[in-house]
Amino acid sequence: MAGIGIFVCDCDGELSERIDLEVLGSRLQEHPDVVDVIPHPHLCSEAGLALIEESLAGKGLGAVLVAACAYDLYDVAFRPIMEKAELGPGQTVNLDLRVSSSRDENVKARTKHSVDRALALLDRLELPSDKLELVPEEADHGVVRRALVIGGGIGGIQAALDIANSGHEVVLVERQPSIGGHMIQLSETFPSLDCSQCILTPKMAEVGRHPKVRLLTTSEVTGLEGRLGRFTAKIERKPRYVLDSCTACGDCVDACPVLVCDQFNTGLRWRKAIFQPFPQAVPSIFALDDEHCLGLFPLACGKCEQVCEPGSIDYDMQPVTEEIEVGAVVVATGYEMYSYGDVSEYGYGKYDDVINGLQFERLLSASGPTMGKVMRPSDGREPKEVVFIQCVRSRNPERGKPYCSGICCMYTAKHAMLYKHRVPDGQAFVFYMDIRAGGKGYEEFVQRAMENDGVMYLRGRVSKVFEENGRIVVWGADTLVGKRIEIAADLVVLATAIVPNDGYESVAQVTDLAADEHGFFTATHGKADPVGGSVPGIYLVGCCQGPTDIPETVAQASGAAAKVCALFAAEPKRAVPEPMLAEA
Amino acid sequence: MARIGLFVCRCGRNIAGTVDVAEVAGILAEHPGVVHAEEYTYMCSDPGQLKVAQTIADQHLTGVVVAACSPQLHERTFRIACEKGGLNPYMCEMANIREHCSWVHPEEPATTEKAIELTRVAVEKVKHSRPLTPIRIPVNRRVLVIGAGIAGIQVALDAARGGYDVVLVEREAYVGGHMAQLSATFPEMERSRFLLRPKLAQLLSHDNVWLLTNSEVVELTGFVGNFKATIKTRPSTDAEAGLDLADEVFPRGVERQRQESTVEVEVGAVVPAIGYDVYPLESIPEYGSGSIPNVLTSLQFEQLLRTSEGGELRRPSDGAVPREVVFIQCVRSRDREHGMPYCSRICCMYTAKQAMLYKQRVPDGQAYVFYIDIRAQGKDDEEFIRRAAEQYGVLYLRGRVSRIFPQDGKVVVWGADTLSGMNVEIPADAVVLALAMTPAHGALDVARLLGVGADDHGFLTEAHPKLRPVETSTAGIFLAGACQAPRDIGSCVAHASGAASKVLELFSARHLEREPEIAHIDEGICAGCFDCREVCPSRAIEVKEIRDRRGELLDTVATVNDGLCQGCGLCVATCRSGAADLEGYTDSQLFSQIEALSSRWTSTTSAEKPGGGHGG
Amino acid sequence: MRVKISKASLQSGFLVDVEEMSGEHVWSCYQCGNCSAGCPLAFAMELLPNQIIRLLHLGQEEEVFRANTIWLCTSCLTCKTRCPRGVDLSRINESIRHLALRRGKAPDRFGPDQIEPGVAASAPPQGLASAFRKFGG
Amino acid sequence: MEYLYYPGCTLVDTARNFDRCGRAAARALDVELVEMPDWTCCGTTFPLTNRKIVGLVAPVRTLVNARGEGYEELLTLCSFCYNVLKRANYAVRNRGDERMRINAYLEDEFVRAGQEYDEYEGEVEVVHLLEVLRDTVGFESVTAQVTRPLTNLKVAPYYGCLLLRPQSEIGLDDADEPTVLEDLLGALGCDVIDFPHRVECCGSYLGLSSPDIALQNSYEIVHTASRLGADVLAVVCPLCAYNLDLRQEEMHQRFSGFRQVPVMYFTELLALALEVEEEVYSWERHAVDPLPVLQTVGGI
Repeated sequence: MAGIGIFVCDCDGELSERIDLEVLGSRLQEHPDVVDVIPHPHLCSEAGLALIEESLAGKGLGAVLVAACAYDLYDVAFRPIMEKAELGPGQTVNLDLRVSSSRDENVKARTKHSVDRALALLDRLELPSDKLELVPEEADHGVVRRALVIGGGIGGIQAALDIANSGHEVVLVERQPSIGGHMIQLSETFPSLDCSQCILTPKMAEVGRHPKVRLLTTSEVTGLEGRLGRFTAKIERKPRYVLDSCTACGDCVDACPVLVCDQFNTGLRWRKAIFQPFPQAVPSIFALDDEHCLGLFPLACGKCEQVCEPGSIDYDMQPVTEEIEVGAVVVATGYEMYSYGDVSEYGYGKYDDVINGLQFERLLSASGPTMGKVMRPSDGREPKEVVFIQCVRSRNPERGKPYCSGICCMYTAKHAMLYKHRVPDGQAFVFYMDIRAGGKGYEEFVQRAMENDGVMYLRGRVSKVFEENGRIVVWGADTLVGKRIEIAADLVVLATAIVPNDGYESVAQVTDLAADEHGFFTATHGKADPVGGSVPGIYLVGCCQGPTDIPETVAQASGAAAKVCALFAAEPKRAVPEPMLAEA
Repeated sequence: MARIGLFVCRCGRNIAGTVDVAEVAGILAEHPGVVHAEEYTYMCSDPGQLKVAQTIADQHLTGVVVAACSPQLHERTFRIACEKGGLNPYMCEMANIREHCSWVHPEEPATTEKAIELTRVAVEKVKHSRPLTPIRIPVNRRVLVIGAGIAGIQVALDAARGGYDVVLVEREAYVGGHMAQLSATFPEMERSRFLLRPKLAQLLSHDNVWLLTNSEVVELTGFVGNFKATIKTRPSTDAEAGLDLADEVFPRGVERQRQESTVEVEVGAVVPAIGYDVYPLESIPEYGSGSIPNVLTSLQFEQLLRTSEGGELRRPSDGAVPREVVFIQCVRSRDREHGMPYCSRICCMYTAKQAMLYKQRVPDGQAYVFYIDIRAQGKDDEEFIRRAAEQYGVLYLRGRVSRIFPQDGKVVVWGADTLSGMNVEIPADAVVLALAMTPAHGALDVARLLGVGADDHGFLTEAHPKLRPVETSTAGIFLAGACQAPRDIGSCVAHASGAASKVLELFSARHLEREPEIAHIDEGICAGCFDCREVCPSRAIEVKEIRDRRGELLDTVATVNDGLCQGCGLCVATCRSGAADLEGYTDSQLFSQIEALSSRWTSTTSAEKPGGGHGG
Repeated sequence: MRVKISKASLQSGFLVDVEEMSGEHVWSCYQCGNCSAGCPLAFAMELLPNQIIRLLHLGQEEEVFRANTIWLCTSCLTCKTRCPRGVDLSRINESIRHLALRRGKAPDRFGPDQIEPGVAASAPPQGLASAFRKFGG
Repeated sequence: MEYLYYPGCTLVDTARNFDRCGRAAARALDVELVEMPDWTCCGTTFPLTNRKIVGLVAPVRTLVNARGEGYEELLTLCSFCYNVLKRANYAVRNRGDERMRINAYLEDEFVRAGQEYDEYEGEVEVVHLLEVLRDTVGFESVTAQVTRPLTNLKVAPYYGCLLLRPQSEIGLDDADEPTVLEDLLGALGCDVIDFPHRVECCGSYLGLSSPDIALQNSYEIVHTASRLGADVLAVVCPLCAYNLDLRQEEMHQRFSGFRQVPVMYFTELLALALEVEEEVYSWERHAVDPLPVLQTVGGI
């Protein structure tokens, strides 16, 4: 039986500086399917290419792994040779050694990382026994021109729209009953202070009615087999218990007797067990929360069904798993706010008036639980002194996350500013370590908060927060004057760390995507290929690969769409260019 | 004679709960021109849509009004239904009696009255509607990319991989832009040129890419899908041949023009990726205006790092190894008084990288960094900075530097450490300045040439900072890279792919279909004053010469370019002779609506009560 | 007053000694000030805890010795508990105390002779013993 | 249940009430505390520099002797002893270099004294009475055995520093949000106050070397408890008790509007709730007499 051949490139000494290629070779040689490991100083040179061609013919290799330096050079240099030897995409795979090692500090760690990645890739190769079944379908260079987008936040929406507008089919999968993600929860966005809902809902509506987009809400991807150009995705559609005929009239909500903590409003409000997360939800079909609904035991309740005029409620709905073929996958699973345990020294979870940034967004939002009026959760009073604490569990390897959460400096400045707009006689304080305002117009925005809105910035961390006489006392420091600071505040807002959405684990498992120790997916290369995932044909967008603000997420989404569309490019490249050029 | 069908939606109880839907249908049934009026629970449902199509056929309707929710939700739905029934879709109007009425008013007779008014106004409008057809514009599926730095290369690459022709124009003799001059990238610490090389190799292997170095775009005319660019190429000198990174990766070498030439290229989209420059050191007197030896710009230091790879780093003035190097960040950034008010974003990270690479070259050296805030918000950036401080012993000092001057063969730096509250003096062997990133020289000329916006500094402006970051307000022109704002390589690449995605989207069909709701100028009425041309923000007004059969010029009038007009209506408001009109919102449509409203007010209420108070 | 700093002042033996004795990495500190914010004795300190580390960074040995800060640290570990960088400032302070004692930079030694007899009778032995140890090295 | 008990210097001196109430209450709960014979000083403070290895010898010697008594656990009450013994044990268990050096030192000492010595690897577990009550006896069982619930007595629980920190080495409870004392006091029927300053430092030994400074720390703690309406401040450590109780007269003189609050060891409250015999209490040791409030509010 033909086995796997591995070609290892040294990129003219560049790679052996970083990785122990001998160890890599000998470790891979141990793999049962590997028949040969062939090193070469410069595989993409003519001599190197000739060596590959010879080996493919001479050794009768059934599958090939090329471990080299270049992330997309593979396409140009190596694929033609592979195709010539009748090795399809399922039988060849490229490992970018520079990428697989770029995050590690020393040679040993880099080598180990590279070996692990290579072994994972070897498992994806299909040896010749499978090959026969695959070949006949390889019409149209074997690419299924349909994309799967996982996650319906701004990143997923934008990627879906761009791909669909280029004429390709998209399946957009979202766990929640509506698309919109975290962005739809936000009040206004920095630095332009646009209303978040106002700018997002048109995009949501567009994706919802796009003829090329199939929107699957309350659904999850539970399996993904195959490879670049031809994946088979298993999608579990969880029962919504409400049929598409729902007209969102809301009669059921009035009838429902069950009150549930409203997650969309970050726990600051109640909702019913049958609900629409927010009025502009897409699809605008209600959903039934099966954890809390009484009607699933029909004897207990059934009130919503009784009042539903179109008869849209079906308590007997069952989960359905669908298999869909796609050619590429875009992962846009987003983020959560840090909530592992309590942030005990700040009394988060203990005091009602210590909230996180997302909760404050809901307090500011015109459609939020207070209609945009700033009130503190404990007693509804308007807070006159508000302390914002940044870097809560960010930049904190000891008690939280070592990384910077990227967006908090800006949203905190925005929070403080909006708070001052709502409560002109109030005072906002911000504890920070470094103000990270690196985007377009960001620096000016923070300056505005300080100068025009009189937000007091204090450079230092906060050690402790506690309640005394109905006020929230904050013990911090101003390292610039070298003094300790005590503020008796009415409300404290914590910019807690951004962590991957809790669905990342199942997505990682299903897709085989590499993730860092925090659960953020790693791009093949932060600089050269920022949207490429570690598995060919899977692309990464937004916060699933690290804290990212909205414009960057949108740009990445479009970037990922470009990769997908290039893959789906309908017309094969023309051999001869036909430039319409004329000497003037 | 108009035969209008009216369909009133109950929307479950959403409308019917506050508005007497039967009365709306009943009263409007009597309205002149209305031949059919009915109410239904959910007009948007399949049976509802079928009713519309069926009634059009049965009753030979000439217009349809659906009184339901916001047109944003379902206008498209009902227009498609009309088309199915054989009616021109633009003969359908919606009256928004939900968001504008039932949802915002209590259940009372006045609410129903308002619904009736809104519906009546829509009926009057439809009476004056004209059938319209969507505009089809041919798309030339070739893209012009201006600038062959990393962003331009990425756009070109993605577009070429999408199967389209690319014209890549570079002003300099070399490709690769600033990235080709850098030592290594943060936080990966990989040689910059090694990252650039495979991209370039791949790009040049595409047959549908045409690279023009030493070239500039000198004129651009036309509109989305149909631009015409004039490109001027300088002759290249012998000195330039063989030095380019492109020559390194492309065995055949890059073809170079030996004489000056000008070509015209027709393209469907344009992507400026013209990059950045740095603030001139000559304009910084307190740091010596470039006259102090061993005060280097960060780009000069990159050069030193790149050329000293594998060996010791020596300063250019006397070849000595600098034992103490001071890096100063935010030089003319975040400085609205003397320089640029914005943050240059990438300096924190590249300074840390430079300090680390310096320590690798000179292990017993000491690096100092003056900063205000350490901005390390990218992936792995925070950890990278901590490595610089902890493993490489780089001393970070929070404060600005007030003055640099030469003394006893040293460069003396006077700065502050605001954390200890002390003033600090460092006699250094070299000083590296992280100068503010500015728009590339000539950026404003490019902005003018392309008709895209630029901010006060000359950075090109996007259509929307949040949700349309790679588009401009001009259709068919997209932005990539640092010409929009200071930006690191990873972000440039992502944005470049984003811009490419917009190009691929535009090129996905041979024709671009646009809504026909744009301006139209009646050539018979136009007086040729061209005031409209002055106000048009989309450059859509063109000059048309009307000639007789013999070719004699009869008249010069304004005409609207269908491809460019965005339908804003400014020309209509400006036109003194009434020649301009906006399809779908014609004067006759609007006036008939106003008349419908005002007639109601003059007939039912006293004259002194103006029309705004009740009906809205 | 402008403090002249150079490689020599930064790579002082003092900093090396402190790091070696305490086993703590002084460069881990990024000056967030959490230690100062929570320090229960900071109100009486001439330099805040984070400033001690800052002066160590800058090699300002004399400034560190001159301040009463290290002598007021009770090793209560509030700072260590909340430090995001895992720096144990109590170890750094104790190391500096030892160096000060060894180099004769310590203020008057606190010993049994300084205790009033009435206090000595009522004070818990553990308190006396610990005070003598902290001040006596 | 039987535990080897290490009282330490202060509990046989100024904090005798802490010790006696603890022993008696434990006995009432069927926990026998067997005093370690010939115990020596715990070392008082844990050495915080790498060069002071000698400071570890005293606590490790104590642990070695405890092992010699044939016990697997050594129980303490004083926070200082608990902290030093537990951290020294942690060092022996986790830091090979220090383990080697201490053992070499002790081996020499034992051999000279003509005794056998086996290398100590941290076999003995250092436990606090609070841990035993929580994990072994169980607070539910404590409640069941309470015969005189301290209902209506508003108690501010105060932990101080050494009982909880450093959390990674001590691990008795969360260093910022501990509950063990609250839970115990709750089990006794007390009305437990949410006391924000329960983990602040009382001033520690500065109460002796810099009494003026430490007084401010102690004052802030007592004054806050007082403002929150505490009848009693419950403590775990004799030095805390000294700073917080014995110096209230000075607080009274220095700060206007100060209201005194009795300070009691948790063992005293435990003994009261279990109605342990009279002779273990020595109320005269308190500077602020707790009896009036115990009688009026606690019904004792």
